[in-house]
Amino acid sequence: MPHIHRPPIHWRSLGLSGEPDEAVDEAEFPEGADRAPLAVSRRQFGKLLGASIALATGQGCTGRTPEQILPYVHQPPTVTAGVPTTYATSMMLDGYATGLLVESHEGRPTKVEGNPEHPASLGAAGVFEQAHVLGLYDPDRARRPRRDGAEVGWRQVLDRLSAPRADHGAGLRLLLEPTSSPLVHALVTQARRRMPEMKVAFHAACDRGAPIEGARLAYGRLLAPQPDLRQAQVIVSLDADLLGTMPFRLRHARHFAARRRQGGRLYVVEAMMSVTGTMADNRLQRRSRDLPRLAAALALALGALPAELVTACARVAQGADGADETWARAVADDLRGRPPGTTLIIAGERQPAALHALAYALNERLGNVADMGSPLGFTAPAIPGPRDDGAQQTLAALAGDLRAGRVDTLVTIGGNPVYDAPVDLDFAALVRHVPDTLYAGLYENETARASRWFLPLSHGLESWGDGRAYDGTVSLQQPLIRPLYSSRSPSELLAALGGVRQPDGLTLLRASFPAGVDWEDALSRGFVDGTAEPPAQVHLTPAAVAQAMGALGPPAEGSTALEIGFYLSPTVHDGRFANNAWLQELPTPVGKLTWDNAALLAPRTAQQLGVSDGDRVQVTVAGRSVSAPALVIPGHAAGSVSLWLGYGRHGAERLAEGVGVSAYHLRTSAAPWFSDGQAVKIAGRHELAVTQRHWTMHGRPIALAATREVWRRDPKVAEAHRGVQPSFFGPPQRTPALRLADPSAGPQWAMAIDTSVCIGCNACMVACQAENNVLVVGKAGVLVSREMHWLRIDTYFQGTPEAPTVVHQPMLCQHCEHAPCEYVCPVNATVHSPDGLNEMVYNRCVGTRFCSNNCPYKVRRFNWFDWSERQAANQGVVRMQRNPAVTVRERGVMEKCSYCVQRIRRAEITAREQQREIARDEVVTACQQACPTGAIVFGSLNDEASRVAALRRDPRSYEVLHELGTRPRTTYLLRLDHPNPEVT
Amino acid sequence: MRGGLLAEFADAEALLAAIPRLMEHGYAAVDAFTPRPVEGLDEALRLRRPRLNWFVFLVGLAMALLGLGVQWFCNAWSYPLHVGGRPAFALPAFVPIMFESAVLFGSFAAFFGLFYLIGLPRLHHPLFDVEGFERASHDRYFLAVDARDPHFDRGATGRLLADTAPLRVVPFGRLP
Amino acid sequence: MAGLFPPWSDTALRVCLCLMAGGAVGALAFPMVYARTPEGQDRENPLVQPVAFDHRHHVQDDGIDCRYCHTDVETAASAGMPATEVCMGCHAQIWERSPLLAPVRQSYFSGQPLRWNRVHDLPDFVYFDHSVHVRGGVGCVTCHGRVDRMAMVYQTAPLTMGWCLDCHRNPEGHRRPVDQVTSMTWIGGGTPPPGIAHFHEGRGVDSLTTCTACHR
Amino acid sequence: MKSAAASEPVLIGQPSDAELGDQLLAPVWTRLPRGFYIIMAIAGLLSLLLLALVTWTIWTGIGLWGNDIPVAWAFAIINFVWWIGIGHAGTFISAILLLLEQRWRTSINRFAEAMTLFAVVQAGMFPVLHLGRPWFLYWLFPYPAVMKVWPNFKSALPWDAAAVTTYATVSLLFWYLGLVPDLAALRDRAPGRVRRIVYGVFALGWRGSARHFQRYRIAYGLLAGLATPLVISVHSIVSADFAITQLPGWHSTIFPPYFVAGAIFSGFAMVLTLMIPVRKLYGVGNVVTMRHVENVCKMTLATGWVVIYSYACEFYLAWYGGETSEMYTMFHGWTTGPNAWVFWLSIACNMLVPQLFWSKRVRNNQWLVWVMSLAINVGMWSERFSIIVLSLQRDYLPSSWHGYRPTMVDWGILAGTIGLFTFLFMVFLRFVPFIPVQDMKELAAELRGSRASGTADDRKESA
Repeated sequence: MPHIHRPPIHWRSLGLSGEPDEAVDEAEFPEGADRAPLAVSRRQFGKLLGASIALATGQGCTGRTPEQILPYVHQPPTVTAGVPTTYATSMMLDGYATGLLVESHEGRPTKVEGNPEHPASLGAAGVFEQAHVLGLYDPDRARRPRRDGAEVGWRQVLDRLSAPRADHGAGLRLLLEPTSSPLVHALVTQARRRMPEMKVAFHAACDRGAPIEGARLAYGRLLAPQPDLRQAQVIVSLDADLLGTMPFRLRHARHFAARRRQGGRLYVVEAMMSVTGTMADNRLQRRSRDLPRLAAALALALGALPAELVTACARVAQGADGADETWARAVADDLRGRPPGTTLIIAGERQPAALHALAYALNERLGNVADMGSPLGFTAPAIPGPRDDGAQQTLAALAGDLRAGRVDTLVTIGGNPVYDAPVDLDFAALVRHVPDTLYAGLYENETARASRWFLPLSHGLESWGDGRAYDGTVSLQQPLIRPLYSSRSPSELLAALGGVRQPDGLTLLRASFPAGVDWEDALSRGFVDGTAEPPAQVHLTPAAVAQAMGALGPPAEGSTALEIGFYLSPTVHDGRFANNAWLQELPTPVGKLTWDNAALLAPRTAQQLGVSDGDRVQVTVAGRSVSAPALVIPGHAAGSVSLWLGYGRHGAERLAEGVGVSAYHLRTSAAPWFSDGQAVKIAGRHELAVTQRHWTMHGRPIALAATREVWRRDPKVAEAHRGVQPSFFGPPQRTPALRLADPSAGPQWAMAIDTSVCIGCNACMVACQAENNVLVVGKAGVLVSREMHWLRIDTYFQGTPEAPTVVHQPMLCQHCEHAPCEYVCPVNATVHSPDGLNEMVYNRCVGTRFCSNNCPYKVRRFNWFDWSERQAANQGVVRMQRNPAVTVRERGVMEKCSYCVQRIRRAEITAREQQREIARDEVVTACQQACPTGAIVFGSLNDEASRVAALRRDPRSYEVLHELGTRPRTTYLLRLDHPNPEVT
Repeated sequence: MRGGLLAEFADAEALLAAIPRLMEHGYAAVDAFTPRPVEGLDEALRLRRPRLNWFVFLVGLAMALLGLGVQWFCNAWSYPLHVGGRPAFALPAFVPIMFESAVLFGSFAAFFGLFYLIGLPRLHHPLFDVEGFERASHDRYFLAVDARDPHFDRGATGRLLADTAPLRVVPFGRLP
Repeated sequence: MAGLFPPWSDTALRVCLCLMAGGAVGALAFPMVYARTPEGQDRENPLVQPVAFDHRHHVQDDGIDCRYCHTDVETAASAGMPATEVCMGCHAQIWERSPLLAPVRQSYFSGQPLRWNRVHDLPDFVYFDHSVHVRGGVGCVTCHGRVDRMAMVYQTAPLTMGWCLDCHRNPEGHRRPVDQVTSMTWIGGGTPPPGIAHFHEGRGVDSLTTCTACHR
Repeated sequence: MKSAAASEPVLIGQPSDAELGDQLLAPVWTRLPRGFYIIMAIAGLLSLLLLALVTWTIWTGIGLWGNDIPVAWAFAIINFVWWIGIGHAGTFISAILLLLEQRWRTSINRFAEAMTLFAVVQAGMFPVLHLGRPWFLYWLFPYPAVMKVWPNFKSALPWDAAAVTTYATVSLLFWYLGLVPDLAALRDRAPGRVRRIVYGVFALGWRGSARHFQRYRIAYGLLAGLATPLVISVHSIVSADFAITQLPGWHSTIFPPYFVAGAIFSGFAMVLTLMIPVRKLYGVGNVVTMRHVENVCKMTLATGWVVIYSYACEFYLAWYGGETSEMYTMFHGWTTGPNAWVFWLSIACNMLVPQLFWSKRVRNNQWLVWVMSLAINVGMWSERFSIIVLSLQRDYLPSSWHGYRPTMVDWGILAGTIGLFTFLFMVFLRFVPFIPVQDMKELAAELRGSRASGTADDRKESA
């Protein structure tokens, strides 16, 4: 339970005092300088100070001896030296809120965790949430308002915004990102009250309208589907990336895992292998545009549907081939075989509304749609659906107005329309023609460069705000730190637009906060309990669905043409995280690509195009083309080329500059997610920084997997890979050193990872990076295989390259009891602790790298350079994110996963002070804490009742490379799939 | 050998022929100087074989044990650590260093032992003052009788040497 | 003729050889010796501080407990340096005009922190936690010496890893009753709090001498 | 060796002490052809390059090299093993052949030893240089630190440290001891007082007395006796750097003998590489005769076959053991994986090239021999590359497999060591007699003697 608090009052806000922003860093560091625990690496703090000086004076670091201590002048009540405090807040992504708990050291937010109470998080935090904190310290963030490139004061800006208009706002347009924030909507209404003629448009690169629109087709009103995976024994995903990109993905992952542990089944039909696709028990590769056909076939196979729907589906299903038929029949049988209300068919946001409508109808057919506790429910959408009326207009309509010159002022808050608006609108040109344009954003990005005014936005961790989770739960966003730079929050700007002269986030939020709700309680928990939307009563109108399906018609001709698909990047999303070094260096769940975008295609398609990894491919849609390096993805649908959105940035973001190509150049408003196109091989190669180049296990027992059938027949599959290694020299004696036999020997730490429910989402990787000060090495570094991730996810494919099965295996230090790395270290820099940790002592390491050579798991990472000095991404303000409880490793030393030893020792110290033993589950590793599915379990082997001990006893448990006799403390649980044998 | 008489010969054979004559007369403090090792010279001069090899052996042995001791002290006594689940006192792993220390210090023993035995380094020596002695390292063979030898008598010894048909006989160093 | 080398050259050569040998040995031995001297460990070296704070006066004369200023010593890793307002707590009334305290007042009113010089400076990679030591009955004086007798604070203990180990290997020998922790003069008596033996029975001090106990 | 039909004796003619002395000491003060200085200049420049690159590396970090994870060891260790291997032939010739009383060793043992010495100097750099934090090298040695922590003697690297230090020291003592009588000769013959004083100091007052020689030979024999097992142990320990791990391609019990053989093999090749130009340059063909060239060729051939046998064993055992990963590493990783061509190069140079030595005509064509010796040097370097890099490229988890590409810095450092080696060697040629004078005089005397009492094989020699 995070404790109640207000933003650390001891921070001077430079934004308000208007003095040069850099001073901020200098003012802030000293407050930590002495107050930080001695734990903090002083060298690191020297660097912090150096960094601040550097920022302030543009000079490099200066060593200071003797080192100085700067106590507070006035001791802030909420801060105790080196005792991190945790605050509840929320992160807004795509307009929806996810509840977070953020750890703060002396007023520096350093680590994000999920809020266990929040419906969208349930305690987990995904990659974007984890990387949120790095975004706060991004050195490329905009620092001051500008007009025509020249700096201006906020006073001027606010005057400009709040200036009254004679035309009642007729010439004024407001362009926002879709948001669920009650505050924002309230402020917009307020602004319109002042300027009734003003129109608002909402735009985001990832258009989430389809499911809601589908509901309007099926039920006559805009409703948001609320799938509940706990209830679904069988899930049929029609291009729906439930676990990867859809809102509520963390919640879905948690529930999916819960169901899968009891043996659910997941069918996935998709073109590009998504995170969800990797978890499918049966995965079918189909181009996105073939999905209506397939869904129709499924509908027909299910039968017992209204006649008009049948005829509509029959038309759509015309193109269906034999494989489709068999699949549809098998799946239909499976679905029909289950009791009503225990299955779920869900369409993806990339698919047309009609398909969603059909999916709803099929769920109705299977009795899945009921009120609470059913696999599929409906609620009013947290984000109001798109409207085109006096108050609101679509982006297209806005573009029309701009073109027609009906707009003299365009105010854009957030987003990056110039970069990601549909290319056919030619938005950049339109914006440039508007007489006056104001853009507020975190960075001076493409849109900023096209606008006259630029207003720096405050980061989510700097500003007050609110939002609603996908189910409508109202969540609060409270700042952990006063703005680092001279910036304002969106609500403050909107308030100014509404005529408020001295907008202040907190005041505004309090004002819009519903009366009768305990503010303190909401603040401390991060959300308002019971504000989730109530389930809506729905009545299907099959005719409408049939009509919509009919409108889709039979597959168009030219369906032999190549399909070009657009996908949200699993690492930089729609491009908003393109400057986040952690995310850029994060290997994509499938493809393991870093620092780049690529034309993803199936082995067969690659063959047809005559390309292999790295060959340049020119992708053309409707006469527009980009050239991207090819990357062959096993299990990708043939006849289709996929591109990730979010790359090819050209703003002020230095890291993002020129990384990959922008798929937005091909993306039209007509076909936002996929369309026909061509791809041809062109001259030239492009080196792709891929972290895993070998997809097969070469028949080695590394990541075990089995189907339930096999498992039932032979539950001893894993047994050969478990237990103590037999030896020629009599029974292997327990290492007396480790005292495993002694039950009272305190904790014996171990980890168990259930690959059955590891969805490969990478949350653990970023969590580890944030917790352990893992530095970034850049593309050049990754190319020569020097990435520093302590925890990586190995993804292995089995079966044919066309239709493989997948196993994700998080690979981190196995903390072997007979560690091969230890006995080869000449200086005892890596040794074993009595509680079973493989300790890496950085300050003793001389860097022979012998340990890495002898590590069969290759989980050790070497500091080939002083990364913190060499890589821009690790320098400057970013250092404020560093975890003071973990040494920042020097050049020339080895490093690796430590089982988050700093957390263990912290717990140990607390326990000693309180004269007790460490409690069960008291120590939680960063990866474990972040994992949405709970695949990672950590605890003590000496505690027979601990979950980790139980999982070790599980028949599925095995040790990787057991035959080497390293006796790892990290064990894995074999992946169990439950494929439908009928599907061939 | 502070002084005495020095006879110079053209070749090793002449030198070898001369030595027995002196030995017959009971001279002991006799030494020969040659540009190369001469076969049979040691026997002729009745040189005793020093015990250098035993010295080297003992030093080597001692140092091997010391090597073992150091390793035991470091890894098993002073700061025993859990390393790869192996015993702190891992004798097999300690053998190589035992061996190397034996060889290293054995060699030192041999090297410095030698110089101790032959009383070097000593840059100056009365013999070097003798005109033409530098050819001892080139192509001439010398025979020297130490003045401290009980039988030494400048006249008699000189004559005796002269009989052995040397190229010449010259005194060197301080003579009584 | 005279030989190449005069008689004295022998002595010269031998002296040279001895010097070379001696030099080599010295070069090896010196740093090892130096690292064990107060100079090598930067002990007994009072640092000039921005404020001439005299522990003798505050501890002996006024009998102020260490924890009055070093507030966090029992709760946090860092003992904590007093905020300026703590000084002003008293010195707003007494010595409020003393020129010696000018920097304190200046800091208090300007809001700029005082810049003390660190005396006990552990290496970067050592994670020392005051609270667990203090609550475990390790006296302030054990590591910081008789601060109450120091006009200007200086380091008395070597603060080398070897020195830490001496205690970590034999904690029982260095502990005292918790209520005596801040006593500068305690010489035995009373029962220390349950020590390391209390935790992780059978593991003894291994958990104190393992590397990650201090290095993370 | 002797029994084999030999074209030339180990010593041509019957030179007198004086003749030998003059001929063999002369190089120290006679003017040398311009070529000598040109080569020396080039070598010197390469040494400067080495200095520069080493400085740069220590300044910025070994990230300047091509190493990665999994290939955490590469050029540095390859060069280390290669150079120290080359050193072995020197000790082998001077120590083992001495104990075996091989006459033909006499005229080549000194520069063989010098070769050893300078090769070890090159090798010795790398264990330091390849560290991430070279300035903490001393942590590998057990000294009383205030930290009270010690090295871990279970690791092969402290063994290495001990072995290399010992090897360097003993080689130096051995070489210097052999040099003392000739330094004395130089003291007495060299033109100019300064030189004579300098040589005199290093001669330590050697007088060539019978006592000196008697004890000298005992000590020299003892050192030889110690150096013999040492030379075996050194490369065995070096091989332990790989053999004690569990990496496929490294984890092998035959490594010690295999490495020793390979070391001597490459060493003899290097002896040829140096010997042939030197005997031409200094016109000492009468002392270093084709007989020597031939014998070294034969030694190379013999050791070459031990190497071939070791290769066979390595692959056979991998196959016989049948461990999946090792099978893959040896039979796919090495032969077809990234950089596999280096492996095939080593096969060609180490297995095929030496076979030409079967032919007497080849053995007597010294320039052909010289080219072949270069090939073998390359081949042995490639072998170390294969063992180290090709194995690391393909270990247990395919997910972490990665190739390896050296950088220009890697190449520069390799070239630099070759330069420095050449430079030191030429300095040696310039300042001390590279053929042991007093030994040659002894040999000449022996030959004279045995000619008097003409035994069968000696007649053949003088024929």
